[in-house]
Amino acid sequence: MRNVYLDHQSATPLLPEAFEAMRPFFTEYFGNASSLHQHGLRVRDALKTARQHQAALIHAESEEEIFFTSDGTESANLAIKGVAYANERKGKHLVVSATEHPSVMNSVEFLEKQGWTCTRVPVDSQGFLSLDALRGALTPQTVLVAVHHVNHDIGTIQPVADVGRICTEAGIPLYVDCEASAGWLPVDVRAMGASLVSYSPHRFYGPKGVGVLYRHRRARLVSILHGGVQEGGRRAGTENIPAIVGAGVAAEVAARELDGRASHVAGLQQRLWQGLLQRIPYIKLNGPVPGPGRAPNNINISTEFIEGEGQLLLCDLNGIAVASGSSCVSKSLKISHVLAAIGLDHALAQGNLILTLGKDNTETDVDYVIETFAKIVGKLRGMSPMWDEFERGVIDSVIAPRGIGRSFSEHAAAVSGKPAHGS
Amino acid sequence: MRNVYLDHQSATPLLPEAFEAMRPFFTEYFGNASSLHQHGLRVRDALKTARQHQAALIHAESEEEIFFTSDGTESANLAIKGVAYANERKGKHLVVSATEHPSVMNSVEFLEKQGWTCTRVPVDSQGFLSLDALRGALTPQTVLVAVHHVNHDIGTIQPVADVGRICTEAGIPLYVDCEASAGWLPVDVRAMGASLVSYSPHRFYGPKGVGVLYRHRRARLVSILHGGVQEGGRRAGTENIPAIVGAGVAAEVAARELDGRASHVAGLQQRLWQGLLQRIPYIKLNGPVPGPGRAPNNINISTEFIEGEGQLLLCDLNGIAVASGSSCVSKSLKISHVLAAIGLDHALAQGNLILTLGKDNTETDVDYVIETFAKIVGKLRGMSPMWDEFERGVIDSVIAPRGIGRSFSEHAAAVSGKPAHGS
Amino acid sequence: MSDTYTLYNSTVMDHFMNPRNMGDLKDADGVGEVGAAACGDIMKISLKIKGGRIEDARFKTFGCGSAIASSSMATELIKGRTIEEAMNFSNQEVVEALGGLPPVKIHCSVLAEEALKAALEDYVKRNPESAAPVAKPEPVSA
Amino acid sequence: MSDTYTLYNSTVMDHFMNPRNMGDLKDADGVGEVGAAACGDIMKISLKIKGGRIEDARFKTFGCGSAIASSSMATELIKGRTIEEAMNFSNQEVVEALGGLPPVKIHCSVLAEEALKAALEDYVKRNPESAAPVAKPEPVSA
Ligand SMILES: Cc1ncc(COP(=O)(O)O)c(C=O)c1O
Ligand SMILES: Cc1ncc(COP(=O)(O)O)c(C=O)c1O
Repeated sequence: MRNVYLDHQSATPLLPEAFEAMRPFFTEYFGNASSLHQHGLRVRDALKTARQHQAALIHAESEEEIFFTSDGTESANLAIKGVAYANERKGKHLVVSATEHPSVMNSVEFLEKQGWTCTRVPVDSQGFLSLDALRGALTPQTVLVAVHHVNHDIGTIQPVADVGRICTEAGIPLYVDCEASAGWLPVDVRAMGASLVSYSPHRFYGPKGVGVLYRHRRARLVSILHGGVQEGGRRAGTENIPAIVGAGVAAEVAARELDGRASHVAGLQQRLWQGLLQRIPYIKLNGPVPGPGRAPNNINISTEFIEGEGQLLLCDLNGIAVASGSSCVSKSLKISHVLAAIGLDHALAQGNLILTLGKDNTETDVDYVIETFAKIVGKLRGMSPMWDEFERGVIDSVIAPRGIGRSFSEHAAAVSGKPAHGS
Repeated sequence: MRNVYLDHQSATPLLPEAFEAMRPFFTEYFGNASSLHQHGLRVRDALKTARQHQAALIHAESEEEIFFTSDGTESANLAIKGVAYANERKGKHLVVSATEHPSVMNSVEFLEKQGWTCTRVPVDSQGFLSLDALRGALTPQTVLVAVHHVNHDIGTIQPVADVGRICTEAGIPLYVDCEASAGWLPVDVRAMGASLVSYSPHRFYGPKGVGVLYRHRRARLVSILHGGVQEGGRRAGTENIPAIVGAGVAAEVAARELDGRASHVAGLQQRLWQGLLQRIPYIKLNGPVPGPGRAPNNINISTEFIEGEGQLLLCDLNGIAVASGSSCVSKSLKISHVLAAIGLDHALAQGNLILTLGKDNTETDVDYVIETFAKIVGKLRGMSPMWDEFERGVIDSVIAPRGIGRSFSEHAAAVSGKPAHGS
Repeated sequence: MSDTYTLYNSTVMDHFMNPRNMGDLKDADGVGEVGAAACGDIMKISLKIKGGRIEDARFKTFGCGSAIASSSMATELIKGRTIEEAMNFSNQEVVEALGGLPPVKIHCSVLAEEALKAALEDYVKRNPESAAPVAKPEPVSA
Repeated sequence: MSDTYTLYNSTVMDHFMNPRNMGDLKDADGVGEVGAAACGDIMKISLKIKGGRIEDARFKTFGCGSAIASSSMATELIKGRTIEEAMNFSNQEVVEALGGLPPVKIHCSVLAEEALKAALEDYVKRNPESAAPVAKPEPVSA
């Protein structure tokens, strides 16, 4: 059986050269960077080099603008809460896009419980945020705007430079979550006009256990994990030196290979989507069409009349690793809030699958996925009462309506006695 | 030149077997534990085993009581803030000992800014907290008591079981920071009567990048890093699987070798302190005498008439890695708050050195340290105006007063024009 | 599947991958289709009933792996049972026969129970005479 | 020291490890001892002055590596200077001659300046006649 990993959004394998760079820092150069002796001083040097690699990747002015955290989630929490707390006296209003990652959304919700208010700027059906709505949301009390660069679910590339201009004009710091773009698309913190940028090198072949937060030297930011004075007093706790070193190498390699990686996955993205579209009826791409509006490594599809977890499991049993935004795969039994925000029909959200490409995927991989997935869809549709009812004209397709029968959602509501959530 | 690492309180080298266990999780089993495919499911198994190892080390009832964070600092922040926020409606008062680690102290200070109040229970001259003062500090609004097991600076072993009984009687959850004890002394969360316990495996030959928080299943705790539903919803963010796996192995080995390690370092501790005491005049041990009241791996000394950073640097140049609580080694130019809390004379705090032993240290190491340190003291005293003034009877010794001359602190205040801080 | 990691235990995986009784019954005597409000799954069970006993059962499911496995197992379990026995069927039986389901997936087994009962109700509606022994106790106990 | 990592640059480390002019001067003409309130360091400088010129200088320091290096460098720098020149001595010269100090350690060089000036003041106090050319400008500018 072929093995095709198409979940690079969730994890990537560590680069061998990053592993080799990390290796001596486990047992040999194991010192604490706060120590004043050889063991500590040696790793300080490594820490500085690692900061320089991150600064270079995102075109920061100085490595002193780079702070290391434990992951993208912590970086997002630090950006949101660290700026909110630092500017508490100035105002307690935040503006975020409706499709931010849960690490942003839930940080904001936490602050709301503590007395902050937040405006969530809506997005259109492809996931693009409305610049007018964003402009309209700003108030004199607004202390932070948060807009991600690329959406983690549907690959939408937000107009962050435009957002940056609006924020600069208004004198409000902008935080850009680049977790789904860094290492895959050029990230230039200055061109973005961003005061804060976060990402996690484990998303581009770096190690787990480290996140990055860029902070422009004039942006006010206080610590949210309190203790020692590591990371310029903005992140207490013993630094995870091996991971920081590996992340530096991953950033260096990513900066060098960025264009090659992007064009490689963009080619596969086209092939994958075109292949699926031709092979499988009643399938829909969520998010923008492949091209300048979409990250080159993401395909997000909804296959009608079947549910996502089953698709995911059968893919896995056929060697294909993918993700899904269906409610059945989430512990809270809720569909991805991104799919809800773009107004996707609940039936289509249920049939959702997320495929994210990587540098080592090949055309043969993609072709195997298309063929295998077509069979999986056939099998699951064969089991699905909805497919049967569609064929018998009882219900209609959302993707390509024939004008016959009631909608899937109406039908689901009728048989469940209650309306399906999300609709 | 001999190399003697005596700073195990700051960092320990990773166990080779822990490294071997981690290795496949970097490039081969690199999946995200949240993924539902092979790559994710495989690491879930590893995560569970790693949790069991931690649960076994501290005698937790179930591995479901173990939560992984990024380090000891984050665990302390989560324990303090997570319990405070969870019980906000019940009361906003905390009780902590005066010699907690900065990760606890500064978390509490942060909460104080948000409207909580906190009582800091004083300690005696050896660092033992006063049980009566603790009992007296409890109010109906108290929602958490925080007392560390072993002090990170002076090795004092707190009477946590007694504290646990007081807390159990009062129905108040107890949080015990075991960062300086786990892996070196037996930790039994149930015998301690602790609702929360934290520690960091990088302190006992595990990897950096992972902290542990034990939470009794009935203790209320909310998340402080918001995002996904990892770690039972109590710690969002992609799990650092390799580090968690390595930490599991370190815990397993520590549990097995605990007694051997403890008695090994206890022997060296005696030899080291007796050697120093015999070889160097005007030297003082801070914290309890080696024995049941003191962690077996810690020696904290004050050498009179000379300052700590110089001692540390000369030790390092002679291959000996140590730490110091002197103000000159801290970025804030403050002496260790622990030394201040035990009422140590400022002059002695300035001459402070912290030596922490490890499993690989030998008697030859210890003898080398004693001889070398005696020479270092000689060199620095030769440079010190205070030693000269002591010899000429201008000032007196704090450690062994002769009743001749004024005190060091009086002298320092006279020449600096202001009283030395801390006194 | 020895070195394959699975989300569900091997019984659940087996029923997901090789579902029993999948399909529709031509000339079914009772058909029930129900949906789970919680997650949007939909399940349909068709029954062939003869002499007060379930002769055959089929399912079709729109839902996750455990929903498919639950309906497969439910149809296996109820074949051969009397209407009365089937009316007392509980999702717990499905969970046990499957060797357990993750807590968040228990509702899938409930859906299977509901689909079965909807099919039985459909049968009773079509065959009111059969209802007597089954439905009678209800008004009494109500 | 090629593969040794150091907290301070090599000049500072050299002055810490091999301090110049360490000790006391028998029959010093001026002695100054000062302390830093910030961190508790104490520095003592002794001067031998002849014909209005610093002939020799010695230091003793209770303090960190950079305090020792600062006093070592300061005594090196001021040897041969006139009292007037020495009165204009600034800590900045020490920092530069040492090739820089970490920001948190700049106060060590200030302490060296203060110790030197205290020693000069002591000399002036003992030799009021020498004060004329030195102290005079002060009241004027004050
Ligand atoms: C856009 C975005 N932001 C933040 C995060 C959180 O990062 P991490 O998983 O490193 O904690 C993710 C994770 O997938 C993400 O996709
Ligand atoms: C007692 C104590 N608690 C907490 C911490 C913080 O742990 P970490 O360095 O893993 O963040 C330390 C660190 O030295 C400690 O000694």
